[in-house]
Amino acid sequence: MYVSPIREPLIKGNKTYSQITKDIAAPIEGKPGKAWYMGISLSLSAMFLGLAMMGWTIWEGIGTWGLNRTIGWGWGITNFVWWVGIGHAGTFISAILLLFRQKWRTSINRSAEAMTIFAVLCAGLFPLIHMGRPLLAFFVFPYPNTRDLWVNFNSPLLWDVFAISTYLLVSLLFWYMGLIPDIGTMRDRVKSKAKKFIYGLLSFGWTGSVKHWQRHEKLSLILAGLAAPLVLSVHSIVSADFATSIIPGWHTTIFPPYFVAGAIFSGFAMVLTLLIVTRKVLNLENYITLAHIESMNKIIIATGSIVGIAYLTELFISWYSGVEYEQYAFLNRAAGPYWWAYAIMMTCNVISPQLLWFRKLRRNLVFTFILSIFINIGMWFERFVIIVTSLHRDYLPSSWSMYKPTLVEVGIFVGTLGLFFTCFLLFIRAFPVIAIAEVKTVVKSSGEKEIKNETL
Amino acid sequence: MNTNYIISKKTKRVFLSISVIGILLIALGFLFQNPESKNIWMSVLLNNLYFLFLSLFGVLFIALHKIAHSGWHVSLKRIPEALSTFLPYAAVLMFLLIFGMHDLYHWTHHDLHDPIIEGKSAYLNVPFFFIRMAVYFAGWIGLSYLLRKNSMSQDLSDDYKYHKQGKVLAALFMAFFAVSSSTMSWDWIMSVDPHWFSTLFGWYVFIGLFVSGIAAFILIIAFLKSQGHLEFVNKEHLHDLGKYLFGFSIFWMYLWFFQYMLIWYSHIPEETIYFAQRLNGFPVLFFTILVLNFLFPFLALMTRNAKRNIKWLAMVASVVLIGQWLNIYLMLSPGILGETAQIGFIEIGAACLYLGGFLWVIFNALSKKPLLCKNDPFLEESFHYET
Amino acid sequence: MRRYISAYFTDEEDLLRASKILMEKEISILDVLTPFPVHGLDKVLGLKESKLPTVGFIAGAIGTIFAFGFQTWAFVVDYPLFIGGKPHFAIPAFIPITFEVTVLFAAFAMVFAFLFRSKLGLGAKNKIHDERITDDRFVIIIDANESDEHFENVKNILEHEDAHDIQLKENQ
Amino acid sequence: MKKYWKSQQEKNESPEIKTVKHKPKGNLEQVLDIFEDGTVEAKSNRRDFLKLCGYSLAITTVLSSCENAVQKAIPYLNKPEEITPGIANYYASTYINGSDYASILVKTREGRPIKIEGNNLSPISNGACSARVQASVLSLYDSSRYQHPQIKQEKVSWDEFDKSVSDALEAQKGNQIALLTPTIFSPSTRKAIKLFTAKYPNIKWIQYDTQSASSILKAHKLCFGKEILPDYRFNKANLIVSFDADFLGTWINPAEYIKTYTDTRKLSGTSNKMSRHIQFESRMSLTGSNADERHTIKPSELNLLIAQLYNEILALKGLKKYNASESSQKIKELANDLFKQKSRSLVVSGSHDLNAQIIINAINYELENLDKTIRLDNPLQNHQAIDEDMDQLINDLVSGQVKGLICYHSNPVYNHHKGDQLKKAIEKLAFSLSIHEAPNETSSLMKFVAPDNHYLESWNDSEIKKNSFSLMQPAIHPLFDTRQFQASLLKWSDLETDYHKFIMKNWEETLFPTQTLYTSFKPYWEHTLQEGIFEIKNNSQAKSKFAQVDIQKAFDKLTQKPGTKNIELQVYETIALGNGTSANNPWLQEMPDPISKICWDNYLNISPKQAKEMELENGNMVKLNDKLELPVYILPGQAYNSVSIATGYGREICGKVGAEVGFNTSGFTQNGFSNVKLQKIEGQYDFAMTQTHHSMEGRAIVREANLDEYKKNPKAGNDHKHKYKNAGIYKEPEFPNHHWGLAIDLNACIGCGACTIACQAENNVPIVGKKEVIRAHEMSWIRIDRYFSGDENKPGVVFQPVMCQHCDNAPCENVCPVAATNHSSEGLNQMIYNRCIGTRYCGNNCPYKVRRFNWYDYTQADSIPNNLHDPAGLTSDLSRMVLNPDVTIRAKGVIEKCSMCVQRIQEGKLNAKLKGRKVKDGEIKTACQQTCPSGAILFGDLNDKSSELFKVTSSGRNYHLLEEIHTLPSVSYLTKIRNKKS
Repeated sequence: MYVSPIREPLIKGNKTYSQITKDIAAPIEGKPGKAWYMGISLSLSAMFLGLAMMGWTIWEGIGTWGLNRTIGWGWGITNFVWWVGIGHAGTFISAILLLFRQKWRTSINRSAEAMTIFAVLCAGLFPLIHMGRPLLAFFVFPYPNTRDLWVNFNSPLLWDVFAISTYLLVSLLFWYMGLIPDIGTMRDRVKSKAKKFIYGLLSFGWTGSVKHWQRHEKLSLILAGLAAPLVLSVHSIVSADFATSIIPGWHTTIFPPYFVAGAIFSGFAMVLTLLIVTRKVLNLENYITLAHIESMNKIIIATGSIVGIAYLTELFISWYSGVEYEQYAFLNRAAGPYWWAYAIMMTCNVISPQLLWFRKLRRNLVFTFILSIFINIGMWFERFVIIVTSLHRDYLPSSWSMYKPTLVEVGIFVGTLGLFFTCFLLFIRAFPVIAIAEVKTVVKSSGEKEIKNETL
Repeated sequence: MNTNYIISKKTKRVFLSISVIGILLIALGFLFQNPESKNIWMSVLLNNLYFLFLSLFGVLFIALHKIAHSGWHVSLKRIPEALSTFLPYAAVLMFLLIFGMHDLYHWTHHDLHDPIIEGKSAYLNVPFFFIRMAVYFAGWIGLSYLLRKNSMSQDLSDDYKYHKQGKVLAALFMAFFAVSSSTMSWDWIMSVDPHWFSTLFGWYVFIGLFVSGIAAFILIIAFLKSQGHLEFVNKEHLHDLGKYLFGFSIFWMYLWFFQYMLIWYSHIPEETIYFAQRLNGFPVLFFTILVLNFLFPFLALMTRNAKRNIKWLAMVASVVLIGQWLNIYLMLSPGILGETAQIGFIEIGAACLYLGGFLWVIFNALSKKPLLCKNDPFLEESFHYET
Repeated sequence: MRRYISAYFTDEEDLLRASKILMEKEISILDVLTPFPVHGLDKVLGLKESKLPTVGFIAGAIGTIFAFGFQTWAFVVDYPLFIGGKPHFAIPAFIPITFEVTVLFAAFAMVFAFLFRSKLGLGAKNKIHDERITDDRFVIIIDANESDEHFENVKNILEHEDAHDIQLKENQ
Repeated sequence: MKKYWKSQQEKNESPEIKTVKHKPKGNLEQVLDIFEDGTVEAKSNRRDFLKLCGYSLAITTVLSSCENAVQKAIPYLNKPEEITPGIANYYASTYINGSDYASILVKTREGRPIKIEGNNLSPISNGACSARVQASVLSLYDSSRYQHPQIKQEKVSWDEFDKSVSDALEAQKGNQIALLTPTIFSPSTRKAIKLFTAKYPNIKWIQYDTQSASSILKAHKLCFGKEILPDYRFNKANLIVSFDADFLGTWINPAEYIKTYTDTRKLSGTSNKMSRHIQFESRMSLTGSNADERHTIKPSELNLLIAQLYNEILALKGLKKYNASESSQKIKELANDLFKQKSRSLVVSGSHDLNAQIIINAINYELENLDKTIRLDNPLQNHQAIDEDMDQLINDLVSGQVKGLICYHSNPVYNHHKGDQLKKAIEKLAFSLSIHEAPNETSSLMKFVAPDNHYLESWNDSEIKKNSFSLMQPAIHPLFDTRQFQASLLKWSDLETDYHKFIMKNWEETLFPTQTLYTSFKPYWEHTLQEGIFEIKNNSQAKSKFAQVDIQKAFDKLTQKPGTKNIELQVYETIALGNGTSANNPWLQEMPDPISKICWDNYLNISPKQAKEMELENGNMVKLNDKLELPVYILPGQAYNSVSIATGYGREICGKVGAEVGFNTSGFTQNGFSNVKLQKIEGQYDFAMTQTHHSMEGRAIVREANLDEYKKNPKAGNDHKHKYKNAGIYKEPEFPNHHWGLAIDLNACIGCGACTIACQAENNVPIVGKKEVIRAHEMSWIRIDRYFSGDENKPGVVFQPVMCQHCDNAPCENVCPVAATNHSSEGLNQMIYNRCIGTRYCGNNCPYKVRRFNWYDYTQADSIPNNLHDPAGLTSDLSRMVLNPDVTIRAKGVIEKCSMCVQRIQEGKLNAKLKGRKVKDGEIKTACQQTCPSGAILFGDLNDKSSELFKVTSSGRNYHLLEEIHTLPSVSYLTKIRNKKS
């Protein structure tokens, strides 16, 4: 397959197939370092803190949170949307970039997909524990019961139930199907009998037969074709939680595509946060190269700009609408008591990513890392702004109120961060962080000469 | 490899006769339809927008693929470039609206006593309307000219600096277009119903623009291939264009659906009135548009082979083109003409007249340059394109 | 007892070439094992297009009908509730779930079809020919039951096409 | 719930039960009839089940709720004749608390009083109840009540107690003893007291009211020769001028005044007559907030204004003016207006200055209002205490002249400004006897404690107005070992009769002869007891004469007192707590003040201007007179350089609910005002405010117009800015049978808050406590929004009761994932508690924010143990007796909201069904409507074209809250019309 000479090589260091296997398998085969132990103990403690807080919430009631009669959703749903958003990068990379034949995805798709699954897991916790009666959460499933009641198929929250669980399951399938050949590789590499047995079991008996590969490729492609609209639908449906309502600042038609763009934006930021560290710690710089970072940064600037345009569109149309409630909602966002949240959101999501127009910064690891964290913060605040500032002052001023989170809510959020990083740290010890087989297919797709000094 | 295209006399005759038929139909319309000036202006605006969109798609397509480092499209880029040459004509036609503002835009009326429209007057006023129009066209025409010039310069030199410059221009266009595509749709389409608003509207119009552009692109390729040109365009290219048509038809439906569903769901009168008018006044058209723009292309292009068959693809593209024309019609006419409007001789005639002229301009532009560019660093990739 | 030849390659280009020639000589290839999907190999070996998309389509269509039908039945026929003044047959509200269920059905059906057809799955006991296959070895497996002459013939072709190693193996 | 399913199945299985279908049924069976009802949807039991769920309120009791297993169920072995399980009995009775009075019906279920309703037959309270009356039923079940007689805090039996008291009284025979009571307007009680003091002539009876009207009493004595409180007839007045009389709130007899006042201000049908009301006051009172014109003045400026007004009226009549400074244009204008409305105007004053009241009398006299808007022949009998009597008593106690004190139902140690002196004096007394329901600051000092019954356990009678009698009868046997005051008196007087018979005898002797309808006493008595009231017809047309008083002297005294530059303090009573007697009642504690919207607290009201000067913000602490540290509340409309504070808070000896809530105002007189020093100190205080934003932000939430505009166009102020026709994508829902709705007349609503407590009592709404209210976790199903408009120093005030609007396009219903809230076929938005999983999505999507979430386990209905949040102890077995068994209590984590009293609707429908007819208009009343003293709330069937509701909602004044978002509420509002001078 011909590759234009001006393209940067996808994999650096003239790796042979064997070297690739060895490099990527190394983190699993070696003993974990101090950093890993520190990381896992930190994230485990955070996770247990979160679990304790969740237990307290369920025991005592949602009264332990800072919500009130006016503001029914706060940190909980903010975190939910934030995590779901982060969970969009993986499938976007695997599905949409696969369809658009962006080969650079092969180095990052595995970890991004894993991240997706962990993020969706964290996200899924929130709708559950934010319920007043989480023990009855099974009511949301349309199962036959003695009273012949069905659920409300008109409710966006119910759509969420279907969307999030479908998304989780399909992402899991997609991820695991991709993992099978690599688990086969691990099975064939590990020495200990126990490990060999486990990897053998998990590899589903993978042999590398051409027929398997043929079907596997087809499966990946069609799953990608299904996952692409799925990604769109999931965050669109999450956005419908707000957009179907009648609350000014929630009810706006641009939400579905804008949420999707925002989700991909935040997802890529989280992928960058993780991979910039991972590539360094696991010595994978030749696989996750600056070119990868740059490509991701380009997606960040694109999605960031879409989000920015959506913010401005909302602002403009709220004025243009001539509806006093709309106008007030947006005025209140920008200049009301929560102006600082709006300012953080604007700075982190719209203004700071514009720096990525400079190629130097796009390829600067430190800058990218800091920016990615900024974006994670900014996107969290976007959801906070949408949820809290819209609710706290809606139609009747008599009910206007303020929201202040409690330590319990913060603890639960920290807990999900702990869960997320625990999962990720275990993942990098158990499975190849990079799709070995896929990387091998692109190792030769490297250009011969690189064009230097690009300014864009 | 002969990459030069000359418009055959037959083709020219076809274009001319399309226009003539258009004129005849308009004449018939004047005889039987008793058109008001509103009807005429409505047709002008509708076709202005429709062909402007096709032309804008040309620039957009190139800019988008340039910044995405796409290789496969390079061998095809002359066609979108040709599409973009219609922009100056579109600009002239749009400025004709100066004479039709009163008929088209309710908000230009003076004696409304409507507090909501008065509240919008800082944005919706005639001078600012045309200032914005001038800015949009200046940006689009200027950047599309520079992009075409850049492409020509690349043909003459194998210096990569043109490639890099092209990317800068493409990025500039994308940034400009990202904003102007939304604002133009508010200005020219949404303000036809001056009370109504929808934040998604700009993106919805944009996606319609993209789908109709792809369809036009496919049709031109099909025509040129039928004339024996573009032998370097293989099934993989077609497959990708087919996927575009397929994918963006779905995406169009996605945006249509969410805009409709969210308004349907909240059921706030100031929003639902938009769809209530369209559903009550044009029930058939309302659903036809969904069939032509989504259901048909979705089913017709589902299989791999369908996307690789040029004739089938061209047929689907024609349907989508009609669907998108109707889509713009339905966005405009209830606001301008009310719920009793109908598609008659005038509307079809005007479309034919425009179509003839548009094709003339496009194919003229195609014939002026070789159909295949040179020296693009990705050109070779485009030739070796396979899955 | 079955004998077969395992030809090892270290480069996919050699493998492709060798396979092509073997196919041309109508030597039956039992299987080709590779560490990653080799582009064009399926065409060389004349494998038929996979039917997975069809499975996906059918399952998806079932999902669509099931989901839409179920929601309609539950809300219109079985238990019509007055909710928010909306019509019982609230089509736009049924779309999201219909879509999700469609995707879910299609994805699961395809994955199960893939595993079933490929005889893969938890506890599947497929023979691992060589542990290096999942690393950097490309292996062609050729039936060697016929005769020694056949074996020699094949061996010659393979060696000519830069096979790294050729082994004659027996199946228990 | 489970239980009923079981019986449903049993029912299906046993056909013989069907044969007894037409026998009279209990509530429970009637409800179950929903399953049997074959008319409309006989096939679909599930739908009916859901209906039932929606009406689940109507079936599940606390004891059989899903969450708590039934522990014990003891059936009646012999069913009492009058009690049918599931059916409420109503007993006519009378509420008396100090000078508060209401003629009531006590709703009892299975022998427990659970709700107070107004008695429609009473011309005084007119079927209405104030918040205090509504809440009084909860005080019955107050565990902090005295539960047995005590001597020196030791429990004794009544026999021992009576003996000790008799001994002690005998021993004190030579010493002067005082019997201190509030105003007693019960004729039989007065008689009992007379008998008692006859036996012990050394006992002197003194009446003491915290809210004294003694200046009015004395002024009338001087002017008319009778020491009376006249009968103010607000309904006869076209122009009402009030000088600091909070007659809608706490002044003399507000329950009656609200009714008569709003009668002249409601605009119904063709009538567009409306009285005009002008208020002069320093604190924004409830009355002031309803005035058409309100003038803020310092308390000390009041006198001069009254004098000037008098002068101007004299001038208009061509009489000689007295010597006073030149009156302002406003006063002149007012005098003019009053003069124009001669004999149809009414001037009242809450002043405690005798001279001011004399001049007020003179004004009314000059305006020829006597015998028109003020009648002297039917004087009120409450608030009869004379301040000087109490002052004298305290002096005598302090000086040791009085050696014993019997204190009944008053708490002067707490609420008299000389309480400290009194406390010391009581501690030294040889004999002290307290007759109180619950411990308080006074009773706890006393040696003997003779616990009094709650009024719902007592017999009594009353004569609130001359010739207007009513009877009090017990609705429950005394819960504790208590005895009512009157019975104790009889006992100590050695009369071997119980008080019930005593009353009967008294009536037989005095009242029975005044009527002619009944010839024998027994039917007369039974009839009166059933109706609760008895009136002596009085057709006298006495012409009142104005005695010669020294007006000159009074006038001079008024004008001579110069206005001061000092900060003046007024102590007032709140609508909820009054003088603090009911401080232990959590319903009243959690009822937000109508104006400040603060509950669980009192605070120092200061004017916005003063706050700016002193750089004070809401909740900043100040020091008052170097003594009392308390937070300030910036009250729009408080006069500059004046402050005010509510009494009734800061109780020290009280049940656990009321103790240490707010600040004790002891030392500051309630009668009049005092000069104070104010100093800002460090500290910030959190108020439990149920509304923190006070402006409507220009939104058309409360629509108002002035009367002259309204006369021109009934739609004035109610013009729909943009109404879209045929805008819907789908059809509006239709309701074939009933379509229940409410209309709320904003012109009638005065914001008193009685409806909120009625709702609380009817619907078992939990109490969450101060901390939770601060966190905006209050649970009230109906709230009264109060908005200020205009200049904050002279604000306009509007009130708007907001409950669930029962939208036909309800945004809340759409979004519930489990369909726990949906619409009934009668247009009700129903909430199914046991289906609710608590996502709070409905609450978010409710534009009216009327949905309430159970943040904690407030009711002990949660299945997780040890997580109860019950600051008021309302889950104790005793307190739970007040719960309405027709309404489910809600578990932690579910949403609740106004059900439009679906249990009452069901009851009304079932009653109609038993009688084989349709529901009559006006037959069903919601709890809020029933209690509303101004009749601002109207329930009815929107489908019934002949209903009152249909008429009202078809008027030009009708509008829906936030109608632009097309939620199609079933609740509508009528525009507020003010009668400002144009």
